[in-house]
Amino acid sequence: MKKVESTLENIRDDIKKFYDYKVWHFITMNGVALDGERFEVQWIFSRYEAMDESVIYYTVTEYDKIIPSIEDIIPSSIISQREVVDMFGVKIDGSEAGLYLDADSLQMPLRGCGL
Amino acid sequence: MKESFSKAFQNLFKKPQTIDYPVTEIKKDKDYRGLIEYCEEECIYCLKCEKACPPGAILFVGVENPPKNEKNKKGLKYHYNPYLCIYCQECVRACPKPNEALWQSNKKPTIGVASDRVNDEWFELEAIKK
Amino acid sequence: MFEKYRKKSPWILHYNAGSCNGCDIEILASLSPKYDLERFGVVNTGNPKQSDIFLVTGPVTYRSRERLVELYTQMPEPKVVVAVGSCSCTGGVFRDMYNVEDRVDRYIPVDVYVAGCASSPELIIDGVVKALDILESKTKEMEFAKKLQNKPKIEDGIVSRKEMPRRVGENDEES
Amino acid sequence: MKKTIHIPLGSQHISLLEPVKFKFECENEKIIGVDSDVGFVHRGVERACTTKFKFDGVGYVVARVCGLCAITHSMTYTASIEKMLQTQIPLKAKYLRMLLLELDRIHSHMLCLSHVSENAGFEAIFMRIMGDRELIMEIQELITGNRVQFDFISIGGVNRDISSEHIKKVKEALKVVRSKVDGYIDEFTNNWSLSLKYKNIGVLSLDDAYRFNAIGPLARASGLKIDVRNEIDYLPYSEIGFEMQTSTGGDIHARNVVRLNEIVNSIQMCENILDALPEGEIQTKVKGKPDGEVLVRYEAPRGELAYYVKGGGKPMLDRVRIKTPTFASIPSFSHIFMGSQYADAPAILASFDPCLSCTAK
Repeated sequence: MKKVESTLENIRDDIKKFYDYKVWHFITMNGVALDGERFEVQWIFSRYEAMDESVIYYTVTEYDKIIPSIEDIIPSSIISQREVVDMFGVKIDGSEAGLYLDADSLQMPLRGCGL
Repeated sequence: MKESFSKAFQNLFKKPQTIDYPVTEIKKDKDYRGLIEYCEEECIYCLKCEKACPPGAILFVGVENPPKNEKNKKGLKYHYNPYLCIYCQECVRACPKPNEALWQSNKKPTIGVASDRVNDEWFELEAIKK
Repeated sequence: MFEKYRKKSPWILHYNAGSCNGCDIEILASLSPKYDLERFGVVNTGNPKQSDIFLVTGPVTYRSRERLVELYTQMPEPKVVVAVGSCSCTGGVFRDMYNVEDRVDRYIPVDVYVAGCASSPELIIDGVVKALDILESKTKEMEFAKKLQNKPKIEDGIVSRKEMPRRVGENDEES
Repeated sequence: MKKTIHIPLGSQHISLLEPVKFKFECENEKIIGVDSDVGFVHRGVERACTTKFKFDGVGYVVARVCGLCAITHSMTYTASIEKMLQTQIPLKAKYLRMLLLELDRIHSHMLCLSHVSENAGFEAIFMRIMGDRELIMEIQELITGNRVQFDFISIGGVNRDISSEHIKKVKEALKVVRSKVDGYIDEFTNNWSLSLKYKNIGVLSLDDAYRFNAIGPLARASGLKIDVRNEIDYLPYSEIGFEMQTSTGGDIHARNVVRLNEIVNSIQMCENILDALPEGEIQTKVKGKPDGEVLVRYEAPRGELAYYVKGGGKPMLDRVRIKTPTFASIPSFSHIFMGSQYADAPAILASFDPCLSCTAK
């Protein structure tokens, strides 16, 4: 497992440069709550037909910043983006909330959880 | 065509695949994970099973007339809810005296009906515990 | 006359209110040749308006509770609700999770509780057999109440549901 | 005038095992738009894993994410904890794990095949496969004590040993299943009416499989070589004769063929495991608290299952991210539905073998 740090501004370019759709397999997008108002966004990839080779692109950001969408680079990322929006109550370009949660259920269930 | 006819004909005289269940009992293997059983005399009241249970189906609640056992200093009584149990055997693995104080039998849980009040009594107990 | 045949071959409706699939596939397995629930005249239907026994699996989640109550109200009287599996009886491991409301009997009256995680087909058969008894007694109750009132109008051999006494159904929902 | 009509499918439907809602936008019979609602069974397992349960109890909770691949979930979770604690589990425990995992795959694929044929209107083969599936369920009950939720794998090894009588019984049952599966292969490949329902319907091309990151039998039916069993080293799959099964065509028929071949391969693997079952312990003591972060993947019957676990040296974990197979396949599902006939929708949906309890967690 390799971790590559990036920033919110560069993450789209980094992934665009890195992602070759015949070599790398996009697993999912993930968020991890950190202390305070920060959280870590991760994009997890693995290589086809290689022994356990995975790469995580990550960036540490705040909850109120808008996270760029990578839907045009990886079409299948749309569903995991919607999940991150629901779970952390953040904003991602072009992803709406409401995949799992209704208006009257607990909002942002994973924000600040597990600390 | 011939083959399928002969097969159909053979199937007519075969034993049915169906088990006539409520009439003939299905024998359970001795290792089947069924109800959790408990022996009051052997228990040492360490409450490990209560802590280990993922859904919280075992409760030790203080009562007025506790079972007579020298280890039972707080006057607790064992309660178990088969409708909450997930039959994972974690309590038996946590128990310091497995197969004596607490074990998993191969008996099936009973079917509850509305008049049994399977939930209300249990949630009253949980309220007492808190 | 229709009531007489109805208790002999009730139809079941199955709804998953948020379970893990374990009990659902066991219901499917109990319809398979080895256990063959259809011996009792039971048929799994997808239509609530034709069903008599309602099999519910799983704890009730936020999004499925409205559908659950909706399906229950669409079923004609008399009806029997069977809660299959630990999570629909009491909540099971999913108790107190944020998107799980509670056990099934908070929303609709449950007549039969089938324990087990996942309930084995034998237990489901036991539960359905018990539900058949309850359905029969409920039907009798309704017929008794009907005799007290005027005879229902029968057109072309079909008992009009509008003519059925309202009292019994209301009592059921209160219990 | 508006020419399209909206047809909902779900959330309660006879051809669906689980609540999921699709809204198809149709032009005559052709589907031109799909909108899906998968959140009916969302329970909130991810949060409960980090707030309600300690790390040694989480294995029993995640097993209840899904009833069909229960053992895969507990396997992947325990593997991630063992990776964090740097535990080496005994070889016999590894073999028993693989045995159960492959049995799980066999019965899950059989359920899927029977469901596909039911939705194509072939009730007889549904009953036949469901009847034969009971043999596998009996084996599982014999080995683990429960038909569905196994709770067989625990951190450090497995909970139960397998006796020599059981091995004999399992071998006999597997032989019977093997002969039955040969019958299905004949039926699924040569039956003319089934081929009408399955061939060239619901096609996913290889390039689309790459683009939409398809996984599992769905991707392998299109010829994409992705099978996590080929890409892991914590279970010795190369020793027991694992072979990746792929097909070309990408339609429902190809998916059925991939599943049938995988059943045959899994039965072969189970027999090899039982023949070469090593002696020794089945459980090691595990000490310490999980610390650090790991990503563990495993091949569930429906595709790649990934667990991202982060621990902070405390009994409670910091984060458990469960990426389930069906969740990642939803974009490819929607893509396949575009342009197919509405009448084929239930059969196409069943051929994905969707597991919504996994998806919504």
